[in-house]
Amino acid sequence: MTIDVDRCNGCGACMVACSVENNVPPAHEGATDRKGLTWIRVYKVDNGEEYPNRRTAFVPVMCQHCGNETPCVHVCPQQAVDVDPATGVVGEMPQRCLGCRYCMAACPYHARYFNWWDPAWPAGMEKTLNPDVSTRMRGVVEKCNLCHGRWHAAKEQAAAAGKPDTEPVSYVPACVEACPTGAIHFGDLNDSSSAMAKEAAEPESFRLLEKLNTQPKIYYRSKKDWVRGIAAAPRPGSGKENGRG
Amino acid sequence: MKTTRREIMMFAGGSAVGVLFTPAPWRLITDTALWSENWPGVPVPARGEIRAKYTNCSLCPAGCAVRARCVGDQPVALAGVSGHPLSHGALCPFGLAGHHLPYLPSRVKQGPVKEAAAAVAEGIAKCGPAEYVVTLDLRPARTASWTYRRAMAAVKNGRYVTPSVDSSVAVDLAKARTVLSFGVPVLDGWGTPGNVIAARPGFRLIQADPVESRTATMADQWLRIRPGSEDALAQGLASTVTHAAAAEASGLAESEIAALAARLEQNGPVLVLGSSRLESTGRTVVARRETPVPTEWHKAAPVSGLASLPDGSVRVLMVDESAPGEYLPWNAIQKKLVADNPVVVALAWSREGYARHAQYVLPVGVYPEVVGDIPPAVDSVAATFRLSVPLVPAPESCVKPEEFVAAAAGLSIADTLHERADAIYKTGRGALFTCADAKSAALKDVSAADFWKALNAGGCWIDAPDEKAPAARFSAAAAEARPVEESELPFVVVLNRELTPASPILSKVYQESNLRLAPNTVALHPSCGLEDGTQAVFETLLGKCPVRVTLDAGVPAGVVRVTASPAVLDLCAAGARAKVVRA
Amino acid sequence: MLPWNYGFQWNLGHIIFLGAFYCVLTAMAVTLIAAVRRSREDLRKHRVEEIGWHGDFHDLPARDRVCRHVLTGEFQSRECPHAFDCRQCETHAKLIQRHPLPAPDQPEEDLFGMAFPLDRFYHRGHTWAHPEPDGTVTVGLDELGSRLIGTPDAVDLPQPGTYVETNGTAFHVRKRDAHVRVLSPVDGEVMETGGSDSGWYLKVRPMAAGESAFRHLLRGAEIRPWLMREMERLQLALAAEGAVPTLADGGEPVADIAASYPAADWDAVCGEMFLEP
Amino acid sequence: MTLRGKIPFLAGLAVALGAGWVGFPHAIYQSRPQPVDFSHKVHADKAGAKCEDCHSFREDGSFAGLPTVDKCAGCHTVPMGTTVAEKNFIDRYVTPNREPQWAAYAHQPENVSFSHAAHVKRANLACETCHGDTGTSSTLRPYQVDRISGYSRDIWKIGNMRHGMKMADCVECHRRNSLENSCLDCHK
Amino acid sequence: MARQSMDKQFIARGVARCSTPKFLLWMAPWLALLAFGLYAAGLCLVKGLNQTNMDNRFAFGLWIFLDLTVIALGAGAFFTGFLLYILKLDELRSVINSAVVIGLVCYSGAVCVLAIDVGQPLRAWFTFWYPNVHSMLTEVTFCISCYLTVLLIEYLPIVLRNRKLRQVPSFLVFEFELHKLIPVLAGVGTFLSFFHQGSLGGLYGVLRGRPFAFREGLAVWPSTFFLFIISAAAVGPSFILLTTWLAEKISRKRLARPEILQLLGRISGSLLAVYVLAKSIDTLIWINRTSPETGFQAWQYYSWKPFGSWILVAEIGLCGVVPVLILLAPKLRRRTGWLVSGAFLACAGVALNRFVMTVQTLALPTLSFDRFLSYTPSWQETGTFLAVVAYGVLVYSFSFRYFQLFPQERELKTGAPQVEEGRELVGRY
Repeated sequence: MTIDVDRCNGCGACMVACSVENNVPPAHEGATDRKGLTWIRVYKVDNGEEYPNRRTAFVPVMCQHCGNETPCVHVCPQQAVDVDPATGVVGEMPQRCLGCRYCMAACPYHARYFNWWDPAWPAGMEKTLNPDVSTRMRGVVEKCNLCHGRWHAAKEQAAAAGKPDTEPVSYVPACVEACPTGAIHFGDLNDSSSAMAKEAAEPESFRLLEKLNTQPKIYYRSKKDWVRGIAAAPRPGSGKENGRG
Repeated sequence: MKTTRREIMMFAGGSAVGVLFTPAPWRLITDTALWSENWPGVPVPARGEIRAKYTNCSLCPAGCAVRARCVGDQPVALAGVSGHPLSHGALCPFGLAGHHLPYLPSRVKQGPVKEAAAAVAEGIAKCGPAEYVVTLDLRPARTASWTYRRAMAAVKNGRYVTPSVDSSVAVDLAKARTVLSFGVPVLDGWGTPGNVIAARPGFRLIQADPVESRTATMADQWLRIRPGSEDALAQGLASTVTHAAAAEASGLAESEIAALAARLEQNGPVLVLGSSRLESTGRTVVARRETPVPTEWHKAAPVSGLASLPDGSVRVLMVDESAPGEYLPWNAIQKKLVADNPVVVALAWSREGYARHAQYVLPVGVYPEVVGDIPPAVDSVAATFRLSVPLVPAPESCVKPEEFVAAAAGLSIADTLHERADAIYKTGRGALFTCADAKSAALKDVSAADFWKALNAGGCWIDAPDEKAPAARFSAAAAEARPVEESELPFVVVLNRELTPASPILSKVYQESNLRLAPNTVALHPSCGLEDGTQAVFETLLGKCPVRVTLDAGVPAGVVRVTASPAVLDLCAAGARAKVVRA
Repeated sequence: MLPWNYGFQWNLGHIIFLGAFYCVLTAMAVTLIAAVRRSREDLRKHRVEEIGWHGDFHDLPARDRVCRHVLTGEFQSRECPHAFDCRQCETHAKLIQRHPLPAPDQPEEDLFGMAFPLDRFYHRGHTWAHPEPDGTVTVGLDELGSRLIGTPDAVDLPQPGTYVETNGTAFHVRKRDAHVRVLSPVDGEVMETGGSDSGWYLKVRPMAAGESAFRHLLRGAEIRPWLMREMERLQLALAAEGAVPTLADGGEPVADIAASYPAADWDAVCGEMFLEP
Repeated sequence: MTLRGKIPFLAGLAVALGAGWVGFPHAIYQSRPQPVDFSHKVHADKAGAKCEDCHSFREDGSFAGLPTVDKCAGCHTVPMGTTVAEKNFIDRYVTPNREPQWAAYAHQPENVSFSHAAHVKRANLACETCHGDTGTSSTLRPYQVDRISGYSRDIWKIGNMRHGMKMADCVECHRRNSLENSCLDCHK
Repeated sequence: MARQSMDKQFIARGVARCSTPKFLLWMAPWLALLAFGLYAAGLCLVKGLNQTNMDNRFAFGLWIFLDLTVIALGAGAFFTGFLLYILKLDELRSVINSAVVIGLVCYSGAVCVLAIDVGQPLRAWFTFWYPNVHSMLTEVTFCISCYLTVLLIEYLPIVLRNRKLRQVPSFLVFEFELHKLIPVLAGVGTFLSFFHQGSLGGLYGVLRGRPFAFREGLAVWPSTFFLFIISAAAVGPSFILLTTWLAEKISRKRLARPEILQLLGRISGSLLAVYVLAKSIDTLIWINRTSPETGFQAWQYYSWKPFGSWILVAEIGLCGVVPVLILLAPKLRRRTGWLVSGAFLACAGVALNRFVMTVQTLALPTLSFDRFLSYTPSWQETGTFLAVVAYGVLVYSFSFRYFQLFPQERELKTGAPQVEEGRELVGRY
């Protein structure tokens, strides 16, 4: 998957579409940006300068689906997280999770979210839930699975159409479909002939915290140097943080 | 025989051992864990056949085409219709969650329909010579709007009032090479988002904006002007005032303004948005042809602005809020009402608008419950006709606004939408786009019945391009005239246009992340002295409302950026002065 | 966890990890089971008294566990390895052979005004055993013992026909807050029990007859040094109770010592003296 | 220890074993009768219906599951046989066009994404493989649901078949055919 | 009166214990605290973890810090057992019982808190049933639960040794036989503790996503694995020393010979020395290699207040080197004041280390565009924390009253003779 940061105008359509697709409940009134459930979250990023040199960009961050020594997979005590060798998707199984949150501590991208409350929808709105994704209960961790519900549907249609299960199915995650500017692309990185692999290989492509060597499968793209700079470690603190979230 | 303690112990021990060799304890352990999978209170999604339905989103004037993924008949997810000539497959976050609106907690569900009708009738009856019966229509040029105009024509002293008078001026983004926007959220919900994005590569966007809005962020050039200095800058560029004066007012460098003026000279045609002081050039703003209506409808009340009514003259006011549009502050309306008990009826689905002020609040259907047409968006050069088709039934208790008004005026109406569709069909102009196959067909190649069917399947009629469309300009009426308030209030208000009320799922962008500025939230410069997240009171000369404070370095000191929810708009217009104090 | 569980793989990680886990579980289980089985064994073999005494003996402070040959000065310091059962002690056998105790010259020792007839054998727990002509053995509290108890609040003597064993409980005495078990000097069957405030006795038909049955008991010349030490201990015990050590200067202990120390924690004192920590 | 001493122990053992093996399985399940006494056998024999005639696939390849009453109405607008059951069925459901509240024995937990297409169309599994002899049953056994977990008894064990529909059962077959990749293959 | 004498029969002979009402008076406030804490914990169980101030960024909070710390302090149990039964360091027999009780308290407390800390306690057994053997947490879970069982078994003889219970023949013999087998359990306990103490360190060392915590190491174990083992072994005796001293102060009795305490201090000191050395080397490697390789300059971790580099100084210097000097200097060691403060510093140092590992690790931002965050526990979290403390005090006081935690107590009561024996002890070391 590639995300063109230069195209993202931070409208939040991906976040909404993701929540709708994956039955992520609206925020509990007690929830904050630190206790919420946003499988994909768009961060507003700036270059730290003042006007007129100030530049801002929007960076959508979801599970980066790390390829190498996937941090969360190795720490989960009960195999609730795994990497699908076929698709490379890092899958999380909330019904297996006991909520120890070790994986959240392990994830450098803060892409994992804990259900601090039981999910709740306004009366009647549970009618609008997506039957292809099960709802999660309080006390478990969840995250982006690249819309496995859609993947299942695609697989089922392929099976119904009599295609063998060896050939890959094609679908797009909700965020890709929803992005009005078409900033997010989705495809097969392994297939070197695919547009995806080509995009990922371009010099303007980068991955977050590449030096950690977690080999994410989400590539970001930008022509701006300062934006590519966000992939590095954070700027040192000013020394007077108030520490508020 | 008597049992000793020892024997009891032995018995207990025996059963303890025994139990371990039965399934009981292990099943209980497993079952409790399984029980935690479908924890009580965790809803189970309904299963069923998956179908796709098509409609057009009526939440804002853009009216983007929507493909709804339905389980049985219940929509569970919305998406754009790719290849659509108007919306180009795009859908904004509000549109994406539109199918949640029927379940909003703040929704109006019941209302005193009979009483309201009686009160209106009485009001009309005792309406004096210099008094008026007014229908306020927040989104003009709909078929419903025509009904109101006809109804108002039918009653004595009937008036049809809309926030913005001319809805026939269109913007041709495709023609523009430079877009100069004065605080208009060009890339953030203005016009038809899909269309703007499609046209974006074609023009250079210069955003004059006091705050770092989303549009300013994405613009090619951002001019951080002082709030309220849009006019000055515009006049400077139009050289009706000197660059020096403009610079002085806007806080930009004089050279900057000169350079900008020069650039506008070279990179025409220029489309100017958000200001009427400066001419757009090269037919980027044109007069759009009216979407055809049956001739018999032309016996209708004229479209008038609120300003045209004398104060204290409105005896009966019926407000149609079913289709969200531009909100007129209540104090402006209140001035117009007669002193002795005027009749105010709000036809609303949300409690957050005029429902707070009206004495009769009647529930109406909300998108996607009701059928209605969506007038062409401001960036659509051609006239269009598309229907917002119901995906779920409206509650029994809801009234149809146009029927209520028509009934009040004694006007009998049939299926107005169908009538209008026929009227359009008669012209034989334009083309019909059908969503299911994403194809366009010339109107004359379709039968009238198919046309109507296609429209009810989310199809869209687009008028033939009108080459002779005259260049036009925005009238000054667009709410620019700001009340000048001299006061001690420290902050200048900059409004942030968000669609409210919206689905609770928008909490993702409002509450669970700070991506967008939530309703009832104000953004201030970190130097304002208030802490991030403090509960505060937003106060203007007109009143106060509770807000939450967020700190944003993109907002200059001395400016408060606030989301234009009805509650806020009742207190202030853009450029007004306000203060924010800790609650 | 188990090979047929979902997620189990036959790889080194699983095998090592779970192998270790099961080893630990086994170790714990085996330990517990062994303990249970052994204790059932003990119960069957009626080793309760013996074990009890061993426990007590090990809880005694080191200075109370000294070998009887330290009393006689043959050793500088030696801890008794057999819990005061010299019958199995080779060292004791050797020493006795090397220089047997001189025969008592007078019929009885008079120590601190207490009479210790030398015609009988004394146990470290302040009982004596007196072999009767008819082959039975009379067992009773010695003078110091009976003075510690004074007039008891209660005594419970074993039923005739029950068995007592060396270093096992002979009978229980209660004085004030002191619950004392008095150790038996010999093993054998209780023939009859009797006694009054002056003293109680058990008539026991010993398991083994002859001198060897009494080898582990003190006699003759050993009595004096032993008793000296006992008096020391008594003083310490009383001192610990904050009581004034009146008999430090060899003053005679009164007939009822307890009565003269109403403040003392008599339980503790008796515990000390009757070797029941 | 003597046998006599062991008696209370053995008694306790026996009681516990009895309760655990006999009492508990009854206690843990709540039994609910089906709305209609439906005979698969009759429909298979008389009407010669095959499973997929009623339990059909939709166009999009998803499985429709239990048929709706209008499917039944196809034949049973008027009684075809003489059984009371059929008459009641028609009176209660067909005529007023009400859906019977069938309880599906094989209803998988919510977090399972089971594709009939993949198993029936691609892997050509016979229905009996998972559903046992339901297809030839002449009467509907009562639906038994676990009081705590709320799952059908068939998840644990189907009729007299060796296995049920627990994850272990799925995994066993998937392992044999090396179809096992990740949790999300089958979980949603 | 009757009750009191009844109560007295349970108290070992010859040791003075306060009267029953006085004892109850002492227990009452702790019981109250426990009740409050249980209420708080109940809230967390019933209403869920939203009752805490933890969040997606601070996935771990006060509780995990508490667990790490108490388990480190409880390490005294296994280490004393190891020294006594495996290395035959017989003097420690006089504190082993107390050590076992402390261990039991710490571990059981930690396990209870963990059970509340997980979001779905009902599924806790999944870790055993579907273990991911590559996860340090799995190792911790297995070892801790096993070791808790071991401690319970080791606690059994202490209980059965009670004067009254001992009168039941089967208890008597069982205690006797079990006690003979204790060395086996001590061995097992040592093995288990070695691994879970290590894994607790590994827990953080393996977080390659958190360069602040990430460490290189041997085979599958990062260096923190070994550091935690050494630090735990070092601080265990210190904590026993502290508790013994406290017990002496509170009960106004002499419970163990000062030489024993000094010996504990000595052991603690020497191990702490090893730890401080290893820790310093590890820190240097981390600053100069591990951290830069992940793209993070180590100094920047300390650029976020309040976590200045002072924290490193305090951890290694004030609470590392200083106690080492105190505990290894015979002169200072003989002075109780110094000995105790040395032990205290040692404990504080390890606690600080655990704090840094949990809280600072999570507080520091990893992405360039996320913020430094702080976290303050909610009253429910604190309440649960206090419940564990109260629980510990209660169990310990109870055991102290009714069981023989300090075999030397009775001898020490009768002042005289332990002096020369003491001298010979000193002589031997």
